[in-house]
Amino acid sequence: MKHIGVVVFPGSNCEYDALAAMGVLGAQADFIWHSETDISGYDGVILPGGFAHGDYLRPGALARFSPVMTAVAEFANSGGAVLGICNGFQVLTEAGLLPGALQKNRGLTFLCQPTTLIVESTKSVLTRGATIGQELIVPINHFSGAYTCDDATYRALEENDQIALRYKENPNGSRGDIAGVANVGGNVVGLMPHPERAMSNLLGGADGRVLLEGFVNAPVGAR
Amino acid sequence: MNYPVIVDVTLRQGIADPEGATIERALPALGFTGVTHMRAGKSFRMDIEAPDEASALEKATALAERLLSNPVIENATARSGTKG
Amino acid sequence: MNYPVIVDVTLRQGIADPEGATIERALPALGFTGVTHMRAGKSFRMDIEAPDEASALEKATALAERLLSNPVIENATARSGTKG
Amino acid sequence: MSSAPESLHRALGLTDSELDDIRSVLGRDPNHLELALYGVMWSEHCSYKSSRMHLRRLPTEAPHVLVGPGENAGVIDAGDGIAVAIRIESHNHPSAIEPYQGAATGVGGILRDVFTMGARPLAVMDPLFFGELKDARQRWLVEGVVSGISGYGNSVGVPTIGGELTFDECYSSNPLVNVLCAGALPTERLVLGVASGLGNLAVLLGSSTGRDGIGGVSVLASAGFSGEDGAESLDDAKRPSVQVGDPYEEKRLIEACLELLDRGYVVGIQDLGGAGIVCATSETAARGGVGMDVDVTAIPLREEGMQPFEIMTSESQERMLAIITPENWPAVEELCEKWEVRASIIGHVVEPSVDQHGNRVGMLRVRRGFGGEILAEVPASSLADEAPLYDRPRRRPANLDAIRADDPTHDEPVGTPNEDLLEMLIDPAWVYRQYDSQLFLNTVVGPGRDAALLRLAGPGLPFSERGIALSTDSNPRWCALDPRVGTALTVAESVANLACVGATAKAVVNCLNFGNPEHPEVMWQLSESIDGMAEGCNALGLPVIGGNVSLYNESGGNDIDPTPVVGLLGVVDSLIAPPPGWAWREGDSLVLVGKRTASGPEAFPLGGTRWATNRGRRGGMVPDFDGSTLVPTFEFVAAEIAAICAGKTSDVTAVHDVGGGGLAGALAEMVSSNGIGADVPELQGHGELFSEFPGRFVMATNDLAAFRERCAKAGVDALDLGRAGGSTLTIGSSINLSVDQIEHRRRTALEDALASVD
Ligand SMILES: Nc1ncnc2c1ncn2[C@@H]1O[C@H](COP(=O)(O)OP(=O)(O)O)[C@@H](O)[C@H]1O
Ligand SMILES: [Mg+2]
Repeated sequence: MKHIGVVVFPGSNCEYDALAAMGVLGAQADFIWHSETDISGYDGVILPGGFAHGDYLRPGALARFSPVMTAVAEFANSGGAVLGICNGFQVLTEAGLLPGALQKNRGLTFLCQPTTLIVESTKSVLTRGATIGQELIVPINHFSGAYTCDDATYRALEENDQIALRYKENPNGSRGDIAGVANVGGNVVGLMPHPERAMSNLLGGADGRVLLEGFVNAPVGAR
Repeated sequence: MNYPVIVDVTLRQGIADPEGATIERALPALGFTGVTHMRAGKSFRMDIEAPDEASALEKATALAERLLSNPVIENATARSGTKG
Repeated sequence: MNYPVIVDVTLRQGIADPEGATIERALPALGFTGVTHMRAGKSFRMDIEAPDEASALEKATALAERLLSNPVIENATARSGTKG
Repeated sequence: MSSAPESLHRALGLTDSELDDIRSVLGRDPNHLELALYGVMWSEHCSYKSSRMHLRRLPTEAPHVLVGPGENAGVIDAGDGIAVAIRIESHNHPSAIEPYQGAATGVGGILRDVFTMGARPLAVMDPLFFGELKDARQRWLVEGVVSGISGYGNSVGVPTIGGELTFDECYSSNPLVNVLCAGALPTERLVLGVASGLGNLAVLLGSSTGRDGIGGVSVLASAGFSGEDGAESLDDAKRPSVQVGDPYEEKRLIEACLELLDRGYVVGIQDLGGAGIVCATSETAARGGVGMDVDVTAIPLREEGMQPFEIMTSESQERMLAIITPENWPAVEELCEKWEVRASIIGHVVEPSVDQHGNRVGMLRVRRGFGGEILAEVPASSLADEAPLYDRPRRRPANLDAIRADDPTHDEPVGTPNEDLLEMLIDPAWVYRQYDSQLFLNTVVGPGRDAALLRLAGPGLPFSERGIALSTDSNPRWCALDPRVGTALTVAESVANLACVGATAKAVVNCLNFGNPEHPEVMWQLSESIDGMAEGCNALGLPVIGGNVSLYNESGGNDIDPTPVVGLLGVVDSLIAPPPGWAWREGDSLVLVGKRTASGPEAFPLGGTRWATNRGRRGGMVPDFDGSTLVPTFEFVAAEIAAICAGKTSDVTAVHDVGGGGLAGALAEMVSSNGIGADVPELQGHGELFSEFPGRFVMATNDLAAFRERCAKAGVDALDLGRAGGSTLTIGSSINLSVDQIEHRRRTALEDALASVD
């Protein structure tokens, strides 16, 4: 059974949802409090959604200094599978584990709505079980979800096949309709939509399953 | 000594500023014309303990670059504030 | 003529500033000591078309008070910016 | 203790006779600090002095009620070892002044009321009332309030799953911002705000105390706006009352408090809301029949030079008071440290004193240092429970008969029904899109439908297959015409909404938003409305388990229309499949379920409807409230839908109750949700198209005969409404609109209005 750690910062709020999704997929999942410095023994790490440290200053700006982030960076650098969902994606960009930054939505309002995602690459630990061009309906829930980067970074993302998911209809002004990106190795991935909220037909759809299933079953990296 | 310092954080050139753009678009309807290039930014006021003003500013600059701004999209500068 | 103007918006005294307080609380853990009274604010940079600088600032002040701030909790002041 | 100057009490909002009452309670003159404590605690907002005697007429009991009115939140037993706590409150005046922070702190306050009971907050709802959007100030208010609720609610991590949005001239200077919160807890963990156990400690948790909101309850919430332009005329003196919310602090406070309760470290717990520390300490002491010594120097302050009266009455947000045993203090301190929540011992539970009649009286003593100088000493219960009760004069408005006689029911239609219908369609998606409505993976039906439906699940709760349903409702137009019947009908409307998601209604909370109680007409409206609520609740078998009264909603001497808001909580016993919703399928048969015509003199009354209001007609009669036809209809619909939620196969494919916009409005909303049109035979004129009386449902079925048979068996009327299909909505010769037209208008109406320029 895979063992997944869900990092909890003060202000995180989707940690229980991530835990529940892991449970549905048959993984064992535990919380990792942000002051932890040792995260050995996990097969994968999730940084869940929410408002770590209140999102004060900038989303993810204070969270990236939490003690656990040093361990997360080491885990990522040694090939461990790391997934940042929404606020977790913001933390990963602030920490420099993923390129770019997330700015306020174009419309300057929070958006909670379903979006249609298009799988752009299957190289990442998140999209490895999907097929290129596959459309998935997954909700977004964010205020600062407009992916931003400079031209050179954008070119590099395309050349290295790092763009994991794009929006079919851009809801927030994201550059290149980007919904999720991975690092060059594909083992660190962040996305603004919430796949853990799309796990059951009772709650409106189960398209997030193919993503999280891929993540849970990703081969354990060289650590 | 405590020195009052202000750190200004602005968006880097070329980075879209939806907030500034939205305000600028709304202005004519409210009777404000002739306002262009609106850019929204942030500022942080604080007191810094240091032996002299120059080292207070130096400390503020480090803080500005390491924490108060995200260099991927923002510039930050420190200046001395006024007591009060 | 177009004059560059900066409007600074700060929280009025006595109004709580959770953002500033949270940042201040986080600093020691990041190795920054001796920083107190952290207050977060906003700034807006713009170009204003006006016959002279004084009237540009006047226009900015009106804009600051009517649109860019809520006087119930915020103070807004306009100053002249530098071209660039 | 020096006594206070003669006129000080008036500045603190106390009348001369209230000062006399205080003198007789104390047997002496109060000092300045004591007077300030009475000033806030005896304010209308805290003491309900104008409404309390009327509220007693509400039914409050039912076997499943665990906690009724009088506590921070009402609580019901939802089954499976789970209790649900619910409360609603207003934050009207703060929101008029600073819409973002006013609304944000409203959310913060209502959450504290719920987790005070030991419940994890699981859902927020926000009934909102503004003036017409053609006024730029209203648009500023709407945007500020909605972003304040969004900013606080999303960040604190509680989904906002519904609410209301009403625009009417009468709210131009006095918007209403009500917030409801529901939460759940393992039944055995229920805690009450009681201080007991001599020697126990009162621990203040959360934010430091600043000068914010000093006198908020007496100045802002218990007085009207003086000027014509409402909040704009607010003088500077009232401004420091504005508080800034910190959802991050609140989030940590929630987690810390729930963990403290889980571990059993807490004897009693109480939130700090209006009137701050004085309210929390005096209420907990009064409930426990004990005394409390409070040390003003032990309270962490945010500002320098604060006076004891400022410290005691400050409404700084995000604070809680926990009563713990001294042995638990080290563990409490450690737990709070983990959550980065400040904890300070500010009070001691002490022996009650014995008064001159030999009665044991718990005294609230404010001291400088424990055992130090006594700054104030008053009976805790005199602050908390013994405010004067007022039977204020009531008078039926003199012009009411004339207004009722001016009935639009038989008005000749001016425009075409097509135009009339389009004009009244509005989808508040622009509002609820800004709220996280899905957190905790419970939301089966989110905002935008008849009622919200959630799985009854959450961190720390035992497993359950049940669901809870929530709805908030109001109808100020009806209540202006007849506050009694209007309020009863509002309760009915709420039950109808719950039936649409298969839920059985269990309990009501209410927020009574009214004008100035010193106006006899307003007191009459309030009293009538409470009678109507009692009548509606009795007929429908519902207990009222909590609420809030917001008075002085006036500006420049003009009162708002009476606006009782009903919050309704219901339960679905088995929730394993989603209810059908609005979306019928091609070829389905459509049926109007329930009594076709209204009870009362008019078959299709139009008084108080959107149709009439849109043409400036505000008079008329409201339909009668007839429980005997409503009850079987609601029960039938709820059972039909509950069966689907329980996973049974059914021929029912869609359901929606007839409410605002009438039958035509309901059909148009259903059409726009699925893109499939309908062909409905001729109805009885524009009256039947647009009349809004409750008790009717549009249901779609793919087996008409079977469905009709079940209706007949239940003794519920069923009228054939034609067939679903095609790309137009046709109703006889009166309505002919394309699905696209309807969908487009609904979707864009609000955004267009917000973007308009004057
Ligand atoms: N309209 C009402 N109907 C029933 N109960 C009410 C109503 N208004 C207030 N109450 C009850 O009175 C009690 C005191 O309310 P309130 O003073 O607003 O509480 P708090 O101190 O938490 O703000 C609450 O338990 C509330 O449920
Ligand atoms: Mg309370």
